[in-house]
Amino acid sequence: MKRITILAGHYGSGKSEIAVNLAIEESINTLVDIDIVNPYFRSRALRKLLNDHGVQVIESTIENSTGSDLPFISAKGSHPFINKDLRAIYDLGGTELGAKVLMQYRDFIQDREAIDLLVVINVFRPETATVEQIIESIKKLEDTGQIKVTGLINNTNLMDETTEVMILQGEAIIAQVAEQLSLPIRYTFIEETVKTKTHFMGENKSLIRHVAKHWL
Amino acid sequence: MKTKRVYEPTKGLTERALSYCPGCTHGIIHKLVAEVLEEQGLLGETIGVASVGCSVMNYEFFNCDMQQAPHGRAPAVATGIKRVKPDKTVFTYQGDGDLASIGMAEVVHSAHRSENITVIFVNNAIYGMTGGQMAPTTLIGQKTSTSPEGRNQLTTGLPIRVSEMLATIPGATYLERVSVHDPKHVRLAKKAIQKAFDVQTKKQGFSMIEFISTCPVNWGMTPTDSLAWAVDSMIPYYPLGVYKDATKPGDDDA
Amino acid sequence: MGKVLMKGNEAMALAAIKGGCDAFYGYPITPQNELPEYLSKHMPLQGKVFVQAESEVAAINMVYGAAGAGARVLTSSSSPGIALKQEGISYMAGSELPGVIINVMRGGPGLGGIQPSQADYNQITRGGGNGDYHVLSFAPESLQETVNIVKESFSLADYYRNPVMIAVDGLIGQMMEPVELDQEINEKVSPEKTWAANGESAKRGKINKIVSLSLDPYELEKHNLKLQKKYHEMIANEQRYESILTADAEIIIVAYGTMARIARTAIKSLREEGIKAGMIRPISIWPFPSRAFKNLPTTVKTLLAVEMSLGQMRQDVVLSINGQLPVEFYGRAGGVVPEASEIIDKVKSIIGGHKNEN
Amino acid sequence: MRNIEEKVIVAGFGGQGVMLMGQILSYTATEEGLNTVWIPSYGPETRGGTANCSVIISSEMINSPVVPVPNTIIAMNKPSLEKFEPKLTPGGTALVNSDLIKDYTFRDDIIVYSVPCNAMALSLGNLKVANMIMLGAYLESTHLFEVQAIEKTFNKLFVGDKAKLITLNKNALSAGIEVVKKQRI
Repeated sequence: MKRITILAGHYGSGKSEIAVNLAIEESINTLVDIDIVNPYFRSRALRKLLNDHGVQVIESTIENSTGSDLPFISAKGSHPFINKDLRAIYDLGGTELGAKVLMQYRDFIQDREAIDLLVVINVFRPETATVEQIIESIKKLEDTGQIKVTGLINNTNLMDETTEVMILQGEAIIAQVAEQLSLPIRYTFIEETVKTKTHFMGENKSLIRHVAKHWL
Repeated sequence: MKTKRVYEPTKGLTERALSYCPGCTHGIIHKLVAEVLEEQGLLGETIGVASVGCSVMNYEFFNCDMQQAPHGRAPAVATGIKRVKPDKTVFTYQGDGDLASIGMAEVVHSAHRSENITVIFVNNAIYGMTGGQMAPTTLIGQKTSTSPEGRNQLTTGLPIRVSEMLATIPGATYLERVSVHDPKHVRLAKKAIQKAFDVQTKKQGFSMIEFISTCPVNWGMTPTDSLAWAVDSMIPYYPLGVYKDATKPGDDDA
Repeated sequence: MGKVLMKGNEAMALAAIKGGCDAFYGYPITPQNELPEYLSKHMPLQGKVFVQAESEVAAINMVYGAAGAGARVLTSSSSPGIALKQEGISYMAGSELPGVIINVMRGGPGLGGIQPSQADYNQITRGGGNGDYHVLSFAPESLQETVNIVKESFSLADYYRNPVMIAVDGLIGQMMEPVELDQEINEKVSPEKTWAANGESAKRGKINKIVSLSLDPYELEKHNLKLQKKYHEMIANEQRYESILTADAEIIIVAYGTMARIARTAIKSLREEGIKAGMIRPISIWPFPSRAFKNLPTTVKTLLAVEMSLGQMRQDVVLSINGQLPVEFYGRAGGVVPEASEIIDKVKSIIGGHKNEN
Repeated sequence: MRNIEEKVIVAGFGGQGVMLMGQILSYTATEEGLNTVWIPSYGPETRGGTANCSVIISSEMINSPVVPVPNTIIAMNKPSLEKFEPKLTPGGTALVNSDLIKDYTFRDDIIVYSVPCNAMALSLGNLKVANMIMLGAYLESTHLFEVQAIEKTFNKLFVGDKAKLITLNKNALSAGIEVVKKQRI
């Protein structure tokens, strides 16, 4: 995993869950929450869990305001771009609008090689159901954020109704996107309730729902 | 070695850290308003009215009595306060969504009644708090989360120039548009605030200072780029200057 | 001052002045216009504040502002205008500000009509604004009772730090009746408003803030529980009602405001015919006087809710009697005022029905 | 104390002073220590259309303020008579403005006094006092109050610039009383 991973994707694609899963599993020390699009289902609520795993959370500057839906961005959000000791995951807001937030950091981003921008895709989200839709949303994202996408994540799921066949359905579509844009599928996340021995494209990871446990 | 104190923070602000995003000019404007209140000796007898928007929590920041108003209603709340406390200083602090959209009626009628209050109006051409939607002040072609293809005047009209509009109202006493994009303009902005509170102290009626402000996060720009955009794109459409001055110069004892 | 003949709206206005009202903010709407008209003349004469706002929305927010600054404040309106004021009322309840709101009810929904109605019952007692809050509400039946309650309401609002609503129908607003304005009333003594954001922070040595925003859900829940405690105190102390001829009653009519007066006429006729009718007359509608329905005599076979609305208050009667007795209903809507004969006919049809059952 | 239970409806065009007639009755009742309620019709009706008010005067506490069945009606024009005559209690009294109500077949179970109050008012020099002539006629037909009681109310009501109207109104009152006296004979 690169030093900095930025997770993008449509809202409801599962970015925040994946951000938390990766942060815990991959010895990440900083999670930057800059989701101003849908601040309700964000990882901030999980601050304690993350802190227990040695992950510091950079979020709103309003102290002690859990449940706040004020989308302020912390000045600390730029630190991982500057401080090379930090291994960070950025949780962007949904759609291309989330990437707009990255623009304010443009002057701080020097080492592009250290940054992955991964797009999380769930083909059961109606706005990212087809190859064409996904490609268009990636182009918009790159345009708005002025940054190149470097990989894809297959997170196709219907929560606890997910089956192995569904994940393969998602893989078929996302693989076409990957081929057309010459991008790798970096991870496939498998809902923890799905029992399967199949190896899907990219690194396979079991998805433990931390965010949903708090919210749904 | 002896040290000499050359600067200290204004007493007009509390110790609370401001909640604004990096590069946002709310911080500068807060400081200017607070400094003027302190310098004019008004702090201990001022009631501020917070609005809804990014500055919704400014009752935590201003070091004076504060009341939090429903969305757009700050000038009405201020009217209510001022009428029963005519000798106190009353100001509202509102953004462009709050003042120029949902609260347009209240600001127009407060000016119309020449309500003796001061309105601090912060115009950054976008809804910041709710995530960058189009505001009535959003420029033509400006992309926002609800004008993804850029604001189109055919479907959404032209941006509203509030200072110019209020200048047509006889009751408005002092209206000035300022900017805080560089030190020189910050100094000029402070003078405007001084004038506005001065108008109120002399019971001369309604005063409003409009600030050209920025929103790096929702504009999708670095703080420096956003200041440049304010200068290059906003100020040409929203020219700086005094739009109304119905006070009589020299007649200080009035 | 002895008895004077006054129009309801004027009498309420004068009563507000006598109740210590410092400021009025309002917006014209029929059938309450005589109230602001009276105050526009008399408030300035007393060195007090009168402002005609640009809308009901602005008016209630002026009330919110002035109440926050520690003043005794009044606004008045009629049903559609009260609907517009709900946001501000919710803010007042949330930030615990006193204030008096007079609602001279007319027919609805929507723009409705301008004739007398009681169809705001749910809006008033269930709260039209957002959040868990209540407005202390009284629905007097005569001008004398109205005047006394308006005077008292300012001290009640201050005591509970909560909005108080006086709900009368258009008829009470428009009618003239002799009233005695200086009758003795029980005023609650409330502590000094040390919480007010009145621009005296220098003198006070601390900052006051009037705020209903609370982003921490646990803090906000705590605040809500504190409010609930206050509402329970109101439920314990402010249930007001009158029981009329209930001791031997076979049927008890439940009616408030003008409707109760009409029911009195009906009861008089029914009694002359040997039918034992009585009445429970709620004076407070929030809290609803559930206490009045405890330990009713065993002679009572039926309750009959009578309203100038279509069963809104009946729900509270049903809740109060908790299945112990059937609750019949008679009502007219849209501004139609029922005549006593209609109530008499309804009572006879119910009593007849019982006899058939027996 | 007298046992009084009077329910009267006063109706006419807007501008004929019907509201004032009712109010004077209520003011006088208040001064006499009686219970009273005055209710106007309000809203669009009062703006140029028909206007009416109902007055209850009672020695008992007044319950229902609504007057579905009046003892007396005062009709200043034909539409008002058509509207309220059917509601009048049997044996009740109708006072009608005969200048504006012609060719009308009255119920045979009521007492009718025809008062040419418009013409009479003009002969007194002011059409506006037609209502006070009617009020005089009402007083004579019901004997509810002494004339002096009504005149006391005039003195309270007509103050300042309006004080000069007192004599005219008193004259109108007397004229109305005379008309009914004559019809009684």
